[in-house]
Amino acid sequence: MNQKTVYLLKRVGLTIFSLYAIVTVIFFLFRLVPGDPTTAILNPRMTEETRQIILETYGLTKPLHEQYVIFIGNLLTFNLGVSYMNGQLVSTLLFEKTLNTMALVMFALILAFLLGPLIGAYIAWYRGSKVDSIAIAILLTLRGAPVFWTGMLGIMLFSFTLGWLPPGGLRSAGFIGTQADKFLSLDFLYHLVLPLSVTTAYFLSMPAFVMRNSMIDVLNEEFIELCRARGMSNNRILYLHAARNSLLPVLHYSAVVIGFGFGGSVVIEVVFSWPGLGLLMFDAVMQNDYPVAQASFVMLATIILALNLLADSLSSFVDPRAVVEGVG
Amino acid sequence: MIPDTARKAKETVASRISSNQLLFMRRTVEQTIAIWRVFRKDPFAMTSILILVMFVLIGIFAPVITAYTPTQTFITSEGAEVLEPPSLKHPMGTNHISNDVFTQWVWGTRISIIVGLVSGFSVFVIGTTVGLISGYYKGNTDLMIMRIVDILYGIPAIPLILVLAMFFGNSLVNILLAFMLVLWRTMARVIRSQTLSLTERPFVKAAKAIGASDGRIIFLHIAPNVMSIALIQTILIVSWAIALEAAVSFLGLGVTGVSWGTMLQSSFVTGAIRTAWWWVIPPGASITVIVVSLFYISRALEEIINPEVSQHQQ
Amino acid sequence: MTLLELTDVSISYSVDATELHAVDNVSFDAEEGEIIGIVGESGCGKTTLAKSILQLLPPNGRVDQGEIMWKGEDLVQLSRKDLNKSIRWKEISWIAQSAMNALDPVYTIGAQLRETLKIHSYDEKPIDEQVDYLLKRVGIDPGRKRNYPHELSGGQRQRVVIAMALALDPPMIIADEPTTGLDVGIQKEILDLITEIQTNRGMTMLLITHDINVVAEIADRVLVMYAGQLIEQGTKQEIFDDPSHPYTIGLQNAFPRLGQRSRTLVTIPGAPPNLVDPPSGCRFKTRCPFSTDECSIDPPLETTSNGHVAKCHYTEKKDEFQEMGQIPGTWVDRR
Amino acid sequence: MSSGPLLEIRDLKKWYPARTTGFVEGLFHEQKYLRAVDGVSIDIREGEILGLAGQSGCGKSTFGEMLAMLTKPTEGDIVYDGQDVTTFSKEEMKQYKRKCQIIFQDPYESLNPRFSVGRIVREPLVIHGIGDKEERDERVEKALSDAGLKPPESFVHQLPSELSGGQRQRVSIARALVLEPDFLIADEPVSMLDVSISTGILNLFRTLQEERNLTIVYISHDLGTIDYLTDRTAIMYLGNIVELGPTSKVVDESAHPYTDLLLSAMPNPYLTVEREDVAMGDVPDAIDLPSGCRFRPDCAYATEKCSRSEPPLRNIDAEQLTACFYPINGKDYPEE
Repeated sequence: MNQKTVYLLKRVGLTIFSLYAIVTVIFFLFRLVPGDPTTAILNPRMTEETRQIILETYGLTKPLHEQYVIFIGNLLTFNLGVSYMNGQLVSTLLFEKTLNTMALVMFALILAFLLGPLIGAYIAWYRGSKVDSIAIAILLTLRGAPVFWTGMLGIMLFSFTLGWLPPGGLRSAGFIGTQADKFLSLDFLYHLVLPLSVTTAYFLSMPAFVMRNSMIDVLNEEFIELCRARGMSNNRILYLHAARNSLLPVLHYSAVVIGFGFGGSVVIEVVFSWPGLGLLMFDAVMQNDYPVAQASFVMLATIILALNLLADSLSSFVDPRAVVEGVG
Repeated sequence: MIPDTARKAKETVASRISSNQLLFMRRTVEQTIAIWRVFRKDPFAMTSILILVMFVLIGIFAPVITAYTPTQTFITSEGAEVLEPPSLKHPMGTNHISNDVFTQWVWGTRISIIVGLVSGFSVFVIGTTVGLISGYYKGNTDLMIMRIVDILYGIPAIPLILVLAMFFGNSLVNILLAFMLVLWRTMARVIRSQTLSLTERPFVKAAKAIGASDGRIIFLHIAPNVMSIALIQTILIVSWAIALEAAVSFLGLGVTGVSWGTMLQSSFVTGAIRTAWWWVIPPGASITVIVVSLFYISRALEEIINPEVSQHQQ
Repeated sequence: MTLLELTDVSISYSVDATELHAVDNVSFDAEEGEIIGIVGESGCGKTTLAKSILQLLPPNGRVDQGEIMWKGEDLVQLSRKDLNKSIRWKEISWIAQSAMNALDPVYTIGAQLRETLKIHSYDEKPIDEQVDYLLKRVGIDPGRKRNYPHELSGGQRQRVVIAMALALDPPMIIADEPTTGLDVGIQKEILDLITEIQTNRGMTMLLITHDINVVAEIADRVLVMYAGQLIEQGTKQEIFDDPSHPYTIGLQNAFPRLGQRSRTLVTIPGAPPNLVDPPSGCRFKTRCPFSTDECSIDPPLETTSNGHVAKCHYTEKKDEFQEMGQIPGTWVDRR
Repeated sequence: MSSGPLLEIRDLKKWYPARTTGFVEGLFHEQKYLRAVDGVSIDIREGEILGLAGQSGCGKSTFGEMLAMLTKPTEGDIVYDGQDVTTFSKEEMKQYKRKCQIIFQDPYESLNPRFSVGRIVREPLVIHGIGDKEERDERVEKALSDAGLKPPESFVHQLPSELSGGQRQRVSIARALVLEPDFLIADEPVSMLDVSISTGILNLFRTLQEERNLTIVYISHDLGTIDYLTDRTAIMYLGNIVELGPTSKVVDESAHPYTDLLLSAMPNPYLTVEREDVAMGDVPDAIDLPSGCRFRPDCAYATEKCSRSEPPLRNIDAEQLTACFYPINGKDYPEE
């Protein structure tokens, strides 16, 4: 087993451990709430029939450790119980909403991690010039403005005043189509434009800044001088050498951006009434629908950890030294 | 030693001590001038400081600035002055229940500043201590702390606050606790990596070789060299805390009472954003301006610590 | 045939508002097949001078005056495009100092060698064949071309840098402190490799170093630099056996010599002058034990014997200086 | 002080667990070790300057750090004043650290950038609670002038960033002298300085030894400075001493083939002893060591006997020791 696979195995192990820890925290959080735990679970407005399902699936009367084993068992078999709100199975609800969130936030993250470094590399080369200071001002403002506020401004401008785009939602009312159509139809894109551009603009500045700063460090390195001595053009140095070396810090920093991205999906989806995990969790919390809130939280955490793992494994390909630094 | 030479020796040593304080003052003056020169050279940083000072003043003198109270309603003979555009009487117009938007905006400043400063300070204390300890005492403590930080990185900020608010209610204390729990992870990681590199430096080894205790080494040798990085990170944490508070109160789980976030929330929920631009723009704009100003100040401080090669390549 | 000819070259860096005059009108030329050693302590401007030849100065550095003629063409006036196309690496190549990060860490050493050949559209041989030849030439097993720089030892990395410098078989190589920071065993290997390559390819070489022993071992002609000025120039034999400038004398008596334990080493008191506003006259006068009032006039470059030149008013008293220079007492700080 | 040697070091070892590729592998293969220092025994005499020479990776710095108890030895004992330092309690260790001081290689990194020079040199006194404020200031100024920083009061209030490399190294020396130690470990103190400044530091070591009878362990890869400064020299290779004796003998009549190789590798225009030109590579890593003599793979004189057993460090005349069956300087005690 060469070093790279070992490094990746360790990272996978760590991710699973982190997820397990989060799940355990959630378990205790939901059980050790002040007051009698059962009342917290059994919401008074509930129909008798859902109450039975809950009592049976969670085995709430059993001692804590047995509940824990059942809880973990349920999680592993995707038996996430039933939503108080509409009695639907949480797992089906979860799957559908996750797809919607991925369509928006994942797409925005990919765009941000493509555009961001390009912009960062460009302004790094022209640091200290006017281009640099203007670009920084714009990026900082995009990062500083709360994403839901920019969303609101976007809706005010493009939907209400100009009328070009819908104020929210995933597709127009009465749209019929197969599962795949949902994401490929023109109507979906029509709805996606505004939320996607706002979200991408919000994520864009983090990779851009990290790229700019690490580019500036790299451009002071010895081997860049040797590249110039070898007669390389500025562009070749900038993109093939400096940018390539700067990707590692950008990937390392991605863990923060991914965390922000999916954390922020709640507000983004509320503003654009985008039926994703964020909105689902928001509604669940509003109506004390614990199974749904708990499941969507764990789902969000899983996505974030999985993406962090992906970024980590990518970094070992982008930069051979990443493996040597080992874990942690 | 003949008595008078001893006295003379003592006297010169004593005079030199007073010059010690003189020297210390000279050096601190020199340092402030150096910082001032960097700030003066950077117009963005200068305006940012002015903006922040302005907001703090607004926060403190809120009752003096506005005659009205945030929740005061204005009902005249023809009915409540609802959703009125900016006028002399209401510089920022009124909202859906005829509160004066300007007053709400002024009072909202307080919440943001309090949340920002309190979270910033507490995360500074927790994050720096944890970072110092886990960076210095490598081995198991470090491994454990870093695993906890990895786990925290897996937990998204806003959903966690939602869950905490769901259980423990959304009092100011709960919100601040939730912020601290979520924000200290970046500070800890930054300080830890800085501490790791410092402990390898020979001047720390030298201190150990002389027989200095761990505590002395951490707080006298490593901490001062970490403070500048910690300050920059704290400024970023303050800006994140302000943005986070706005987001949480936008979701309706924010602090009771009026804050910029709640203003945006009610303007959104009542669908007033169709028309009432004067109600939507000020709170969002002020959050943006504060966060951007904090960014510029942290960039200027970073320039002092490791000046970028600012000339651009030919 | 003179390949390189520098006349009155002055270079300065602009740092914040101040001007640092790193090099002050230096002139020298390099004949074909010669190894020229440029020796001097840190901050004397030797690396700056070398970098100006290939116009590798950082953005805040520039050549204020003087010409750098390469085969009759002034490199200072050349545009960056022409420099890249015809001079850099084709005519003059460079061996970097710190072997640690002279190579790009994210590309294999094979890829970096191929890139060097490709940029100058090398076509004498298939590129891969030339890469293998170059690696064998510097004693590295071609099988390692898929390794990354961090997988090689310091010595091996330095050999790859030398292989890269040889890639286009340029008439001149500038080696900037090629052995500094390397372990003593590897230093010897690298020096042997450089001399062996130089002898059988007849290459001209500029060797920049602070270690006079290295220069003494392999250089033909020696240039001694101090505080941005060229203060002595001559053949190796003249410089080591018959130095005339007090600084060169002091430098030689400061270097330990294996086996000569009884000779107490000399310390040159004081420190090199600040180059933001360099002192008038001889820049060594405050530290020189033989300085007189006349030294406050800028000494000309006086020739003592054919080609052996020193920037000192009293070159004729060099024997006396050499005698007194060995006694540490003469160098005691007279402040 | 007792008439015997200042420090007796017996079979000192420092083994670092070699980086096995993974936790899983660690279980199956037995744990491999990087043997940085592998059984070094030497007596350090009071008032002498002992040179410790060798290529990078031979363990000389690790040995120095173990003397200063910065690194805990894996095995072996360091006897100082009749007691084994490795068994010291926290309090006893603190007293030992008063007597033993260490200086490091990098002048820019061995001083806390935020402390003024005065505070740096005063710190050892504060840590060990010596004297009151007056007495401390006096001792600081005395230490600074002893280290060649005259007039001391002009340096006390400066920051390290305001000093040159040579001056900073002198501040480190002053910090080491202020506690009036019995012995000083100098780990490559001049290798980062310009030559004309480093001779000043070397001459300072010589005066300190003459005036204060200070014992100095001088660690360096540069045999030129070793030859100039030290009374006795130990040549280290792969964690072991391969030759030990008066510096003049070790340099002029080297007994071990590795010493001769090391000396011939030095660029040296003033050749006093004709040396045969031999190629020399990196030091192999000290994990998978060859059987018998460690230098065997690179030794021109190796015989079959060299691969069977490891030659012990033994006397080949009254003062000179070597770890080689066939000393190349012709001297040899009959097999005792």
